[in-house]
Amino acid sequence: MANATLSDLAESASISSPPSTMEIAKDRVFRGLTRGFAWLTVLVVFLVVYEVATKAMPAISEHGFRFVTSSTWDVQNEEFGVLPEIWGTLYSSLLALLIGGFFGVSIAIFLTQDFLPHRVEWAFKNIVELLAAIPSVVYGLWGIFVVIPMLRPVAGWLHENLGWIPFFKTSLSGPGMLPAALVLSIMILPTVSAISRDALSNVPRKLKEAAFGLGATRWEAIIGVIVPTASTGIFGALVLGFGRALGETMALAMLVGNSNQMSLSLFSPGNTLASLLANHFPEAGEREEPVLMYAALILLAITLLVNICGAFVLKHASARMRGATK
Amino acid sequence: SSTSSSSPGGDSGSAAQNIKLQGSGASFPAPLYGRWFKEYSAATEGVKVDYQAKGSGGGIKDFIGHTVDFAASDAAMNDSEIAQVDDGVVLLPMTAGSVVLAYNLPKLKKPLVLSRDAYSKIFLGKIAKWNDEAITATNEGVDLPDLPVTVVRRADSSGTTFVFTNHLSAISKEFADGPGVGKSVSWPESDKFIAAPKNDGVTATIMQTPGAIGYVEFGFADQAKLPMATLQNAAGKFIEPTLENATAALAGVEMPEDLRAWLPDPTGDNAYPIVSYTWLLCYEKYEDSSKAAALKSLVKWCLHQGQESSAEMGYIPLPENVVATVTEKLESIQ
Amino acid sequence: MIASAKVENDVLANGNGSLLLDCNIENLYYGNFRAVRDSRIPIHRGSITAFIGPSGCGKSSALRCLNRMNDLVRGFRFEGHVHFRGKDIYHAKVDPVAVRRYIGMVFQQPNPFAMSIYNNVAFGLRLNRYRGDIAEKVEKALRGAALWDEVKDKLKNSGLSLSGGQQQRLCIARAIATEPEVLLMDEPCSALDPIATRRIEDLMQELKENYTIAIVTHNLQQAKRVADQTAFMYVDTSGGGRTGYLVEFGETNELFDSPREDATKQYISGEFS
Amino acid sequence: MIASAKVENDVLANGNGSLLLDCNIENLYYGNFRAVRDSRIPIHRGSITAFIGPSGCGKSSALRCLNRMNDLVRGFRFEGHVHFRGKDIYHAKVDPVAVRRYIGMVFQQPNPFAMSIYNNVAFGLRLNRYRGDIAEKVEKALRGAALWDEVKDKLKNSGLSLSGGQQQRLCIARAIATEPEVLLMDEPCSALDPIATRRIEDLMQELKENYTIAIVTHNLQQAKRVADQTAFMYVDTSGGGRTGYLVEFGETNELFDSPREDATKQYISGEFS
Amino acid sequence: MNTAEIATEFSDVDFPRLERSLRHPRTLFSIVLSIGTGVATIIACVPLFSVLIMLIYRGGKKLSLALFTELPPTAFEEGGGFGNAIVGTIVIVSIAAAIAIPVGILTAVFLAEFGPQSKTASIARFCAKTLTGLPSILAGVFAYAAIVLATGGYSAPAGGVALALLMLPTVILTAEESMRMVPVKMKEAAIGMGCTPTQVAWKIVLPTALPGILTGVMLAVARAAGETAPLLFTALFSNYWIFEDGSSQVMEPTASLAVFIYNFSGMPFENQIEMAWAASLILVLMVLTINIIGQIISSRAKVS
Ligand SMILES: Nc1ncnc2c1ncn2[C@@H]1O[C@H](COP(=O)(O)OP(=O)(O)OP(=O)(O)O)[C@@H](O)[C@H]1O
Ligand SMILES: Nc1ncnc2c1ncn2[C@@H]1O[C@H](COP(=O)(O)OP(=O)(O)OP(=O)(O)O)[C@@H](O)[C@H]1O
Ligand SMILES: [Mg+2]
Ligand SMILES: [Mg+2]
Ligand SMILES: O=P([O-])([O-])[O-]
Repeated sequence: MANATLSDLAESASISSPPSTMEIAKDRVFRGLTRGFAWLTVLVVFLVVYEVATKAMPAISEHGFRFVTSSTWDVQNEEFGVLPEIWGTLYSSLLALLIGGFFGVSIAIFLTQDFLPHRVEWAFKNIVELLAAIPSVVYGLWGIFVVIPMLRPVAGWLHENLGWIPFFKTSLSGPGMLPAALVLSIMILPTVSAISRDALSNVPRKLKEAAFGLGATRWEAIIGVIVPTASTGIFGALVLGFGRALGETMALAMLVGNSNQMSLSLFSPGNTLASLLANHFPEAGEREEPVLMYAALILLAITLLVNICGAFVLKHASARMRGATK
Repeated sequence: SSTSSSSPGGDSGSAAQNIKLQGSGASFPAPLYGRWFKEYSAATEGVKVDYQAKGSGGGIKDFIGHTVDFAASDAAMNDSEIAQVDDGVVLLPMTAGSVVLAYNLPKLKKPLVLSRDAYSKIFLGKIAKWNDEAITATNEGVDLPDLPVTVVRRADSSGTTFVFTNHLSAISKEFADGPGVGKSVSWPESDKFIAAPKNDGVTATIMQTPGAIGYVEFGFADQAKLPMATLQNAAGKFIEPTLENATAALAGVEMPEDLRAWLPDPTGDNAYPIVSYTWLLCYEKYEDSSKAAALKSLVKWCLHQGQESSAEMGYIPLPENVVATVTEKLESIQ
Repeated sequence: MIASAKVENDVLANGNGSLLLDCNIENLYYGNFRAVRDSRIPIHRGSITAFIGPSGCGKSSALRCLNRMNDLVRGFRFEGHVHFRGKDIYHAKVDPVAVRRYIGMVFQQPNPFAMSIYNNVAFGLRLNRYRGDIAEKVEKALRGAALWDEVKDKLKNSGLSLSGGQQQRLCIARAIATEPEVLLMDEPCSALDPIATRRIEDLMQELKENYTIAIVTHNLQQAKRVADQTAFMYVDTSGGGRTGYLVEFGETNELFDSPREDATKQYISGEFS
Repeated sequence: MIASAKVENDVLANGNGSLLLDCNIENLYYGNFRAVRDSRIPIHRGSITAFIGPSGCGKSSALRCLNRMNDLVRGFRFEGHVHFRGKDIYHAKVDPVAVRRYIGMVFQQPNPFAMSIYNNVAFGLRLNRYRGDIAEKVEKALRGAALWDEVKDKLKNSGLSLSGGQQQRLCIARAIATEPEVLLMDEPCSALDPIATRRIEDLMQELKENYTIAIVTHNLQQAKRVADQTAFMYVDTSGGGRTGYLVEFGETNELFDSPREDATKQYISGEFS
Repeated sequence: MNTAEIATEFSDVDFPRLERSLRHPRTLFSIVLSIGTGVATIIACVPLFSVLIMLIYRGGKKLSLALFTELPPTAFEEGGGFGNAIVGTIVIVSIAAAIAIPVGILTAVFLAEFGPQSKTASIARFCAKTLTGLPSILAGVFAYAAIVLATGGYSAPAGGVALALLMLPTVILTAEESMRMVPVKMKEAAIGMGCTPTQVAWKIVLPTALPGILTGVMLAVARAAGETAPLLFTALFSNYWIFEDGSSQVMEPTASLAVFIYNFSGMPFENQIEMAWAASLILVLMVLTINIIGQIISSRAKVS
C-alpha cells in the first residue's frame, strides 16, 4: 500500500501506526459516496428541469414567445398566454418583499443590537420564526377569514376617497392582490428576519466597538457600520425571501382571486403562475398539460434568474467588501 | 399502464377480501357519492370505495391516465377524450341535479328574480351594480343595493361550468359567441370576476363576499343556506330551484344509445332551466375481474337503494326508465 | 468626590502634565462576577500610562471604563467614579456617546470598516457633522498616524486591503481624526510583528505631544519603552473569585527598577518578553 | 537525493542528536505566489529548533511542510524535499495521513476537541488502534504535559472548559499521547499570558528528552531561552514579490551573539520583546 | 457632584458637553428609530397570535378524542374525525425524511468537508440553492410524472418524494452551514494527528455540528408537514386508514392533514368546516412541537 514506505520507519516501541488498509478503504468509499450524493442532488435538479422542459416542448414550439405576451387563457380555443400570471407573480412577490423585507430587516436589527434583555430577545426571535411553521393552507384560511374582512372597510375607504391613485382604482370584492401580498409577506418574514439576523449577529464585535469608540450613537453605528457590513447577508435574505414568494402556491390560490387580470390596483384580483398550476394541473388534459408545463418552466426561469442575479450581486459585493477590487 | 391500484396483499385468491375501488372527479355529485360509497363500503364486507372530488376535468384526466378505477363527470366525456382510453369507456348516468345561482345580498328579504336577459348579462360582465335596471325590472319592491356585482366562477375545469355555459349559450347568442361552452371557458376579463376551485370553493367564496353571485350545484347552496335566484325558463315563467321543478325539467329527456343526454334549455312550464345528469365513467375491461364485479354491484346498489337518498340531498332521482337502461348498459363492463 | 474636586483644581492650575482622567474603580462587575476592585489610576495630560499584569487581571476592563465602552456589555456594573477634567463621566446625565467623542479608542485587533481608507478616516468627522474641509482633516490624521505616504495614492481602496500593521495605523488615524483628548489603546501591537510594532511605538511617542494615551500591554518591554507611568494589576484569587486589583502605580522607571510590592517584583522578574 | 541518502546513514548511525528531519525547501508556492525559497533547515533528534523572523516570512509555511499540513491548502506547491529518517515524505507513494501520525503538531490557538478531557487525549490512541491500557497512557501524557494534577478530578469535563493555558497543555498532552517522534509547534504561547508561557517553556525542556521539537515563535527571548538551534528567516521583497528565505541557521547562542548576516543583526538588535 | 454643579460647569466654553439632551438631533434620531423597529417587531408578532387565536377559537371547541380515532365524515354526516390524515401525514413525512435526510447530510459533508472548492461542490451547491426556490407545486408536478404515472396510481411514496424534494435543500444548506461553523482549528488538530478525511468528518465534524444539523432537519420536517400543493397530485387523499386489518395500503391514495384542511375548509357544511379548523389546530400544534424540539436541541447544544 501507499503507506508501506513509511511503516518501516516506525520504531517498534512507538504507538503511532500508519492508517490500516481498512481505514484507507473506508475513507475512499465514504468520500466517493458523498461525492455520489452531491451529484445525485445535481441530478435531481436536472431531472426536474428536464421533465418540465420536455413536457413543455410541444407548447413552446406551438405558442412560442406569444405565450409570454398574450393574456388570454382559453382552453376551448386553445389560446394560451400567461402575461397576467407573470405580472401577478411578480407584483405580489414584490409587494410581499417590500413589506416582509422591511419588517424582517427591522426585526433583525431590533433583535441583534442589544435593545432587549437576552430572554426577551430569544422569545421574540422564536415567535417570529414560528411564523414559518404555519402551513400555507392555514395562512390561506386566515387570509380569508381574518385579513379580507379586516381589509374590506379600509379598502373601501381608500377606493372611495383616493380612487384616482392607480393603486386604489378598483374596489375590493374579497380575494385580491393586497390580501394575497399581505399574507405572502408574513410568510416570507421569518426567512428574511432569520437570515438577516444571522448576518447581523455575525458582524464582528470589533467593528461595532470601533464605531462606538468613535462616539457613534447606537443607530449611527447600525446604519453606518453594522448594516453595511451585513449587507451581503441581508441581501441574500431578501433574495431567498423573494424566491419563496415567487413559488408560494396554496395561500395564493386561496387568496388572489385567480382571475386573469393585469392591474396596478391593489384591490383587484389577479393570478400567479403557481396558483394557475395548482388550479389547472390536476385536470389538465393532453392539450393543456404542455402549456402548463411551459408556464412552470417560466416560473422556474424566473426563480432561477432571481437566484442567479442574487448570487452575482453577492459575489461582487462581497469581493468589494474584502477589498479584493479597487 | 394498468390499474395497479389493486390492494397490495390481495391476489385473486382472496378476491372477496380487500378490494379497493378508487374514484375521482366531479364535485357536483360529491356529497351524494360520498354518502353512497361510505354506506356501501360499510354494508359490504371486503370492499372499500373511495372517491375524491377534484372537478370533472380532473376525474377525466385521472381516468385517461389510469390512476383511478372509475371517475365521475357531469359533462360525461367528449369523443376525443373517449378515444384516448384503450380499455373502452362506459358512461353511466347516476343521478341528476340542478345548477343554481347563489348570491350574497344579506339585506334582501325576498329571493332574487332574474330574467334570462339579466343573468346572461351578469355572466357576460355587462352588469356592474346590483341596482341595474335589468335586475330591478323583475324585482319590484325590492331595495337592491348600490353594490358592485362580483361574479364567482370556477377556477378548475368543471362539469358544473359545462352545464351552466351550455345553458347560457343556448339562451344567449352573445354568450355562445363569446365564452362559449366548455368545462372551462374564457370568462370576460374584469376585476369583478373571481375564481375558486370546486363547487365547495365557489360556495364558500360567495359566502365570504358581499355582492357576489355564482353558480353551484343545488345541494351546496342549500346546505350553506345561501339564497338562490328564481330564474326565467324557456317558457318565460319564473321558476324557483326546487326538486319538483328540476324533476319536471328532466321529464322530457330521451336517452340516446351512449347515454350522453344533455338538456341545455328544458321546455315545459314548470321546468327549472339548468339541470343535468351526472355520469360515472367506467372502463369496459378491467384487468382484475373481481374489481369489475365489485364495481358492477356497487353501481347496482346505487341505482336502487342509493336513489332513495338522492332526493333527500337535493339531487333528482333517476326516472325508472333511465335506471333500466343504465342497468342494462352495466353489463358491458367486464 | 471632595478629594477629586481638590485634585481637579490642581489640574486646572497646572495645565499640561496635570491630572486629566481620574479613574477610581471601587468595584466592577460583569453580572455577579466581580472582575476588578479597588483600583485608582490617575492619568496625566500629555503622558503615556501603561496597564500591565497577567491575563484576566482586568486591564482591559479598567481601560474600557475610561470611555464607557463597557456600557455595551450586558450585566456590566460599575462602582466608583471616573472624572474627566473633573466631571464624572458616569453621572446619570452624561451621554456616553459624548464621552467617547472626547476619549477615543484603538483596539487589539485592527478593525477598519469595510469601506475605503478615506471613508474610514472621515467616518468620525461625518458623525460629528464636521463642516470644514474633510479631505484636509483626513490627510492630517493619516500623516499623524504615519500612514499618509503609504496610502496617499490609494485612498479609495478598501481599508481591509491593507496589511495588519497598516490597518492598525489606519485605526489610529481614524481615532485621532476627530481630535479626541485621550486615546485608549488595548494591546494595539499584539497582532503585529516586531517591525510594525516598532512603528506604532514611535508613533505613540509622537502622539504624546498632542494627546494623552493609556495603553494596555502584555509586553513589559513595551511598557518600559513607551510609558511614563505604569499601573501593575494582579489577580486576587482568595475566596474563590478572580478579582483584579491595582497592586502598584508609579513612574515606569521606578516601578520596574524598584518595585514596592512583592507581587510586582515577582511578575517583572518573571521577565518574559 | 544522493547527498541526503548519505546523511541518512549518518543519522541512523549516530542515534540521538543526529539529523532526524532534513528539510530543504527550494520553492514553496501558494497558487502563483512564491512564499518561501531556498531554505534548508536540518532538525536534529532530541533538540529544539526555533524558527524566527518577521511576520509573513514563511515560518509557519516552512513548519507546516514538515508534516504535510500544507497539503490541505489549495494551490499549495512544494519543490524540494523533506527527509524524515532518510525517507522523503513528499514522495508520491507516501500517504500524508501516515506522516502526520509520526510528526505531531501543536497550534497557535489551543484547539481541544469538543469532548471530554480524557477523550481528547485518548483520541490519538484510539485512532492508532492502541491495544494497551488507554487510561494509563492518558495519565502519562497528561503528566507529561504537566496538566495531570489540575485535571485528574475532572477528566470527564469538556476540554473546552479549561483555561487557555490549560487548553494548550491539553493539546500538547494529546499530541504526545501517541508518542510521535517529532512535535511541531506554531507559536504555541502567543495566546497565553507570561505565567502560562513559562509553564509551556519548562515543559518543552522536559519533552526534549524524548521528543524532537520544532517551534515557531515571534518572541526572540523565547527562542533564546528554549532553542538549541535557531533558523532566522526574512522576506525578500526584491522584484515585487514577498518571498521568505532562510537567512541564517545555527546554534542559538551563536546566532544571537555573533550573527553572520547583517539582516540577522538588524533584526535581533531591533530587540523587541 | 450634583446637577446644578454640572450645569454651571458645562457652561464653560471650551469644556466638553457631556450631558444627554433630547433636543440633540442625533439622540432624537436614535430614539425614534429604536421605537420604530420595536413597534415593527411587535406588529410582526401579531399575525402569529392572530392565527393561533383564530385556530384555538374556531378549532378548539371541536377538539375531542374522536378526531383522532375516526374517519372523515361525508357531506351530511355529523361527527367524524381525521385520524387517517394524521397517520397519513406522519407516513408521508417519514418517507420524505428517510429520503431527504441521508442524501442531504451526505451531500453536505461533501460540500463542507471533502470538496468545498471543487467544481462538483459549486454545481451541487448551486443546485441546492435552486431547489430552495423550487415552487412547491413543481415538486408535485415532478413527482406526479416520475412516480404517479410510473406506478399507476396516487400513493404515499409519491407524496414522500415530492416532499423530499422540498426538504432536501434546507437539509443540505443548513447542514453545510453548521459543518462550516466547526472551527477550522479543531479540524486542523485532527488532521495533524493523522486522521483520514473520513475520520475527521465522522469523529470531529459531524458530532460537533450535530445540533445545527438537527435544527435544519427539524425545520425541513416542519415545512414538509404543512405542504399541500404537491400532495394534491401525488398522495391525493383517502377516506380510509392507511393501515388497517394488519395490511398496509401504502401504494394507495393517502390522506394528509394539509389536504384535509384544504378540502374541508372550502365545504359549505358546518361540521366539515369546524373539522377543518380543528385539523388546522392539530397540524399547527404538531409542526410547532417539531419546531420547538429543534430549537431546544440547538439552544441546549450552544450552551455546552
Ligand atoms: N464581557 C464580559 N463578560 C463577562 N466577563 C468578562 C467580560 N469581559 C471580561 N470578563 C472577565 O473579566 C475578567 C477581566 O477580563 P479583562 O479582559 O479585563 O482582562 P485582561 O487583563 O484584559 O486580560 P487579557 O490580558 O487576557 O486581555 C476576566 O476574568 C474575564 O473573564
Ligand atoms: N493558505 C495560504 N494561501 C495563500 N497565501 C498564504 C497562505 N498561508 C500563508 N500565505 C502567505 O505566505 C506568506 C508566508 O506566510 P506564513 O504564514 O508562513 O508566515 P509567518 O512567518 O508564519 O507569519 P506570521 O508570523 O504572521 O505567522 C505570507 O505572505 C502569507 O500571506
Ligand atoms: Mg485584555
Ligand atoms: Mg505564522
Ligand atoms: O362537478 P364539477 O366539479 O366538475 O363541477
